Amino acid sequence: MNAILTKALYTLISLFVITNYGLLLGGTMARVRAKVQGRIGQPVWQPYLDILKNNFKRTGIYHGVMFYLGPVFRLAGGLGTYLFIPAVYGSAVFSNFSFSGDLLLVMYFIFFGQLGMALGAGQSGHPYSPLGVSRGLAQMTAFEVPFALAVIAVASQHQTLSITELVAAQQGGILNWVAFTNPLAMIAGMISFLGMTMGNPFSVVIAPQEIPIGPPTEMQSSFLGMLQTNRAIFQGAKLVLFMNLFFGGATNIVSMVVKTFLIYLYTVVVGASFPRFRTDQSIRFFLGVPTLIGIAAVVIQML
Amino acid sequence: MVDVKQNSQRSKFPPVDAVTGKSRYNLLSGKYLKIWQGPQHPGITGNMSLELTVCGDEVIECKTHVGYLHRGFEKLMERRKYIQCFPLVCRICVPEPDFNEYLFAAGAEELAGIEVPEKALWYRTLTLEMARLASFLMWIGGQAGAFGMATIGQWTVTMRDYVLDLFEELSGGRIYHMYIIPGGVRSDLPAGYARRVEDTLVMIEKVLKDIDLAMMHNAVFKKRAVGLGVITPGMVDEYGITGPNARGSGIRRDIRKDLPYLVYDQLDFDIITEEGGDAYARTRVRMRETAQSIDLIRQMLRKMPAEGPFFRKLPNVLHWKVPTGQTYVQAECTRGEYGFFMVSDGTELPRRIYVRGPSYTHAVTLMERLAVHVNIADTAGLMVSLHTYPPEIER
Amino acid sequence: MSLKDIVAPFSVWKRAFEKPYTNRKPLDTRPGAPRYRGFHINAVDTCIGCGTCEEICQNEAIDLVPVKETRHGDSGLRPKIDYGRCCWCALCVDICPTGSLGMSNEYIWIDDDPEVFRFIPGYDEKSWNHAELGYRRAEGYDLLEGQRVGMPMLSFEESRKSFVEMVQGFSAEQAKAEADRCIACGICVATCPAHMKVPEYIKAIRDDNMAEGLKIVYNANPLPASCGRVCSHSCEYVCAVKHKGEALSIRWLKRYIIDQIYLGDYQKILDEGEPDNGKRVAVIGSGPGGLSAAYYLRLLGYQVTVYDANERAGGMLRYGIPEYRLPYDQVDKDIEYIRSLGVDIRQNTRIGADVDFEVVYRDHDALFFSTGLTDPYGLDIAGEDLPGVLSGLGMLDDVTEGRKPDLGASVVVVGGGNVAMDAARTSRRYNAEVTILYRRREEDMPADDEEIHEAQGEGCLLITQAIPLRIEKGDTTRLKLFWGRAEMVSDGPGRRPKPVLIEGSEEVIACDTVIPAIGQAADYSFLPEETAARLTFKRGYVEVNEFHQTAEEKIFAGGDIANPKRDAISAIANGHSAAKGIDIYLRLLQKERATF
Amino acid sequence: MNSISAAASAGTGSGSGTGTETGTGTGLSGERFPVRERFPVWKDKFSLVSSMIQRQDLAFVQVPMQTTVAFITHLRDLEGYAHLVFFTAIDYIEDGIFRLTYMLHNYRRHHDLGVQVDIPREDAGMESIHHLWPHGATYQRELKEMYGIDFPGSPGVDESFVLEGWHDIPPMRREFDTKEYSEKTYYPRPGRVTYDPTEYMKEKLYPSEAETW
Amino acid sequence: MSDMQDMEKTESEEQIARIAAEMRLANDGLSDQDKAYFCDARPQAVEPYRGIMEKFANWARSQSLWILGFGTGCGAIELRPLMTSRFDMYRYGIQPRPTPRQSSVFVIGGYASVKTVKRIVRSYEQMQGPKFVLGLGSCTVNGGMYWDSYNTINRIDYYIPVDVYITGCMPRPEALLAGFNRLKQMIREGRCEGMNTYAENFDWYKANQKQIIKDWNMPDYNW
Repeated sequence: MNAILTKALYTLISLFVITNYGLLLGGTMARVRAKVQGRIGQPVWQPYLDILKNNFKRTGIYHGVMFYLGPVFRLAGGLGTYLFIPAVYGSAVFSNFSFSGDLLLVMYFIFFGQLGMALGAGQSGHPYSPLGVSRGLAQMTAFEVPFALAVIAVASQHQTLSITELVAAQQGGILNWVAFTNPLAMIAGMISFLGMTMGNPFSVVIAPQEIPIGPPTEMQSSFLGMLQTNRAIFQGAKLVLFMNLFFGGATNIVSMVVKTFLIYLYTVVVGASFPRFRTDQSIRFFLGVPTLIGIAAVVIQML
Repeated sequence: MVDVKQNSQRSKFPPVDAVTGKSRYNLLSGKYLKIWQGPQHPGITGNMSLELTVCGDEVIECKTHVGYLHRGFEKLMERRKYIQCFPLVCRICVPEPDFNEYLFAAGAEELAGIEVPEKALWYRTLTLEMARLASFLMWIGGQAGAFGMATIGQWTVTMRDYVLDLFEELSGGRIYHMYIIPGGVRSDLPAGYARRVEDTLVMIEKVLKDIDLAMMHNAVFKKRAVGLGVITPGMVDEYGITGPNARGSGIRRDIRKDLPYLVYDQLDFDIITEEGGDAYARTRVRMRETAQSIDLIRQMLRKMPAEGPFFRKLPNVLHWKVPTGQTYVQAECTRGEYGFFMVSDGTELPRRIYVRGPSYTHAVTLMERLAVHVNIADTAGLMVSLHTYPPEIER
Repeated sequence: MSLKDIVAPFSVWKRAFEKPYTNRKPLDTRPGAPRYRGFHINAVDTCIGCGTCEEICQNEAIDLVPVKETRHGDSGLRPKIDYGRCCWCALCVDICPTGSLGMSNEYIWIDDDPEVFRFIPGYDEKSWNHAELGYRRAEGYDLLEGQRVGMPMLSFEESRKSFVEMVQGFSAEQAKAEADRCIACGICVATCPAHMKVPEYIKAIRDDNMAEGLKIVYNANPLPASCGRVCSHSCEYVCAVKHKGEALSIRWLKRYIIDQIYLGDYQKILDEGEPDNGKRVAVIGSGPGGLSAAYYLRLLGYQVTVYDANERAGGMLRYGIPEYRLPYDQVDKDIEYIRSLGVDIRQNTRIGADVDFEVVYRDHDALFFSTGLTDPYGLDIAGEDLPGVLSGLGMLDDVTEGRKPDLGASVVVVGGGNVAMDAARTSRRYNAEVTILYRRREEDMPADDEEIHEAQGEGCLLITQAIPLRIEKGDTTRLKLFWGRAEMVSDGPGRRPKPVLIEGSEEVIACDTVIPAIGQAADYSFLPEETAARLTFKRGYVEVNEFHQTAEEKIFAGGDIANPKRDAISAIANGHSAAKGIDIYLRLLQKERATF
Repeated sequence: MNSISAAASAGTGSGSGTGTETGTGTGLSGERFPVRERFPVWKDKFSLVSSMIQRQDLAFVQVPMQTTVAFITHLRDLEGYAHLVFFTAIDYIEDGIFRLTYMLHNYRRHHDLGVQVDIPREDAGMESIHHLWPHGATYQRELKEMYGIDFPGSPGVDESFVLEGWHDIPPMRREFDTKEYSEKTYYPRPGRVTYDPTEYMKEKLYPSEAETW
Repeated sequence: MSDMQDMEKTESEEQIARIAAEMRLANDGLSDQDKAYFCDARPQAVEPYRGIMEKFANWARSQSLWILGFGTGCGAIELRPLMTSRFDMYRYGIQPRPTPRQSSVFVIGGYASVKTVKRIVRSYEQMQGPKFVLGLGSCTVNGGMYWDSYNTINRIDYYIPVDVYITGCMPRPEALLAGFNRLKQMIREGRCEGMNTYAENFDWYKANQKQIIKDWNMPDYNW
């Protein structure tokens, strides 16, 4: 009983930390992005203000039950993703609900939020929303392929589907990281990570210039606030996941921060340099070179 | 923004099949979706809208709607004296108002038989080229932004702002310069102006070089732009296409060379053309013309006469009667042929002033033709690649 | 897709290591450019409220609202700008004739109340009122023409040889060009004693519509041919365009209209007036005042008889002004038209001598007299009675009547008014050496500037601050005039300084003739005593009300004897207003009779 | 002389308005394209009403309504005037006509030719040129909306182009007073008073005289 | 003054009542299929929170202003520099947003033609309260240079409530920044209750809107 309570408390702490970390990281990255654009950029704490503002909206409209549930599903997806990834290896507080086979669950949760969101957006009735949803799901299906291949490669490399064990296997020096032991899987994974974070060049789903702004077109007020909170958690979860998969995880908070920051920075560096693909182009892209790399990675592991 | 009720009542779009009398695309079939892109839409240049029928991600019908910025300039000018039209005309095109000022002044001067001092001609050319530079800079940002490359947009709009600073110093206004007045220009260049222009040009050149690297040699940009919205040379006359849009298809047309006005015959430059006729070719034309514009400004600063009047006294503008007559004056603006057709009936008020903006054909007829069978994500990029400004369509 | 296409885009990150473009404190560090067209400023004291800014504003953003006291040449109105309309084109600044309007380089004005964006620049307290920088009209760029169209004139060499009219009049192009300078503000209208609608007839010239112009002119002035030449043109002193350089030649433009139309065509153009209403009005004196009254009374249907003591009508216009300024045929043109309307002008009929005042008084329903100032002032110095001392007016009279005055070889004219100038220049035309002595400074001279300028041009020597002391018989010449230098002594604030003789300074001029022309007084001797007793006088002037009615209700008076301006146009205005007054008076009378 | 013949005479010099006399434009020497030589040909074929040369690169010709489209087609196909620069109308309300102006450009010779045709204002209508240039239809849509000139057969000509829900007379017609319409429809902010200097000075400086003047 | 009479006429109680009576709500006359697109309740005024809570909420609102990316007139051109590096409004917590649902500030970019007013009204109504309107340029105050145009309105405050006006043509980006600062200050002071003003005077606003939009083929209220 006591153990459960402690676990719950740890979970809450972990969630609290990752939420704030996600928000601050988002704010920081906005500043980095601003830097390349030759400007100063928004304050680091701007995401907090935006969320506060959205939650303080006096009115809000909803388009049916599913519209309510969309953000909830999304949040559930974000939370689910995070809660099954050990954020800091060996830490009692940040190890979350890691168990053997959690990698599969995590992959499922990454999908889950999107699907829930798709249902909610579809209910909103705005034509841009289903357009965005169809683009988002199509693109997601595409980037899942190299991602899944990369995961398969990694999993077969270390013969485990537990993230904790994956991390454990990568301990003991930088050369033990999957990034070095299985670079092809890393490359495939990191390319699909670009699609997963929906930064350029794979941002067509939420592109303001094309269909403003895709699925969340009708989302407002606290719905949007919830989505933003979730985005921070989800972002954090994904970063931690990739850190765990390819970059040896983290044994303490500091190394987690450094590593996730660099991984995030990588997406920003690519994002600021490229325009975005159309959906069909990005699907073709993911099913092309990254998939081949992924297959190669798997094949190499199989050999 | 979809508006079912409004559409069902008002628009006959998509068009009805002549044979069956039914809509070619049955929206209720669920196969097609009608969406409005604009007027409240970041992917639209200015305030206009596209009514799109899409099938999946593919546009199968496009109809442009204009008139959101209609102010009735031509009507207003019919009840204003010539000098009172002068502040009005520059508003017809916001990003590049100087062409309106120049053409209005040139038309009025031609009708009234007024010769402009030589220095004014140089100053006018200088402002026109600076306006071209500013407009192109903003366009480059727009084109990059339409494909999602916000970084370039941030740079170029900033660079444009430095050009606006120059305008502000010269004329006292950032956006609406109201500098070219019938009879000449309104003021001399400030002291040390040429140097500040040069400084700005150097800065812009550096950024342009960066942009060339980052945008024109960008795999993703190429992928998006190459083959998008192809204008074949045969379409050019058919659709009345002018300017960089025509030059992007390899047609050598430039009013600055064909019908030289102001001091363009004393400047050294070539018509820039590219083959391909797609968005990428048009982008290349404009990138090169931006550089050309910088070169022209440098040439002018070098060759410009230092002494002499810049304004020739007009008859009292409060009751200036322009003799009866009609004329059409045109100039090459960033988007193509810009023209003023002016008819005077000998009174203080113009009888008719018609403004011919290049966007008129580019944004309506041409866009409706080119947008068919493109991906919906590309409509914004296509629209921008035609470089249209709605105010000159509806005026 | 080459490798370069994938690698090159990352070059954007160079920018991340450079200084951002961002201006950290844009609100503090970026004032408007020195020429920025920001919010308006106005030097309210320089501004004259002409409304040209309102006229040119295509947005109708400018209202004129009363702010200051109305004076001649300043309407007291000031522009109030509606920033809900303004487009900052600065055309108002460009056209402002006084140059009072400008723009500051301030540009931030934010409010939640839309009603506040209207203000009177320079008058309302605004932070930018004293801004140094901002848009001003550039040197070398001007929407208004400050230079007059040159009037073709005889050269001084030629002009001093004869009595041929010196000013030759505009050609059509010149007149149009000059008329084109008008900004139609209407400030001149208030200044003109007759309140002629100046902008309207100038517009008629621009439109080449002389008939319309003539009508407008005759509405307020029945002696335009004369007035177009010799009017004292107070309008030109307040002309808004004057602030740009030179005032419009309003007088010459009026003359231009008249010159274009033959007398014979007048009747086709002008209104013939009301039919005869059977009432009779007498006018004494055929000067501008009398003729003007006669004309307007005639238009109102009265039967008018003008009594004049001289051989020919015109009064001072004919007798006081030499022919080179106002040719007699032009006076005749005006008078002929008035006569042709049925006004009976009786020449050589001196009231009191040829016809009795009582008779005139009895036979007419009302009476208007404007007999003018006919008694020249003396110099009040010793030797004034010597032969060779002629009065200015007397001499001009003689010339008009065709008698050659006996001037000798050198003439000294004393005085600084128009009569003095006329006397001097007339003498010059008789080949005399002319010296003009004036007590005050040149800028104090009451004569028109042109007259002084032309007199000097024709070779008259002007000595200012000179006080005549005595006249003696000369040795070689007929006379010797002794005079002393004067210094200007302040006479208290707001009053013009007066000349005071510098004791001991004495100089002498040898001359043949001395012509004092220092003013005239009225001669009321024709009035019977009991009538004179019923009228009131003040410092030599007849006291009248605004309709120029004297204390005796049937008698009206005007012209030089009733107004201190003593010029033709005021006399004309007096005549006009007296005609109205007489009309009102007689109609009221009729009404009273009808009711009783 | 009405305004049209005035305009014509300003161009043709003689004002006869029937011949093909060419007036004095500016810069006739060194003419780019001797368009003057084409006038007699056009007159024979398309009964040109009048012509004028405004500049070396700009001329205006007037043709009767019946031959207009044939003339334009001829110009486009055979004379190289392949570019329709614009197409618009001028309202001469006092003469009861609209003057349509088709501005054509010849890229080979770099010459602009304004083809003008007068059509009656009553029941204004004109043959369509949408089959010659696709954007002709757009111009015609605008003319229909702004002037009420009908172009039967032109695609979408009845659809509104710029205005939406316009119920008044077509706004570009001269009899439509935009200021009056604006004032009665759009509530200008009240509270503005202005004084005319002349009238105001009259009231202040000579009120009694002003009353009777 | 005839304008005054016109205005009084519009504001008269009867007229408003008449127009209110004629007012159809969004779903009237629509097919069942289409009905779901519209929410047809009238806008309701919402009481602000009390005391420190509202102060805090207002502070948060003022620090995160999301502009609706709708360039209604030429004023939009000066928003570009503001959004980009030179003036960088992001650092003040201001950013553009492509959909009205998520935006809180509507910048009326100068003049508004009748056709645009229709879209302005709809966009404004789609925004979620509290929402703020910034009138940019003199055109929004009293018609600006298009005061006599048959197609542009003269006063935007007749159709939607406006919080702050920035005069100028064009106002410089700095003026816009100052306008935003003023707006922030007013929001913090709790003076920007445009959404409640709109709800409370809904009939008046609708009457005005209907007077100029002659083909009222839009739902009377749609949010």
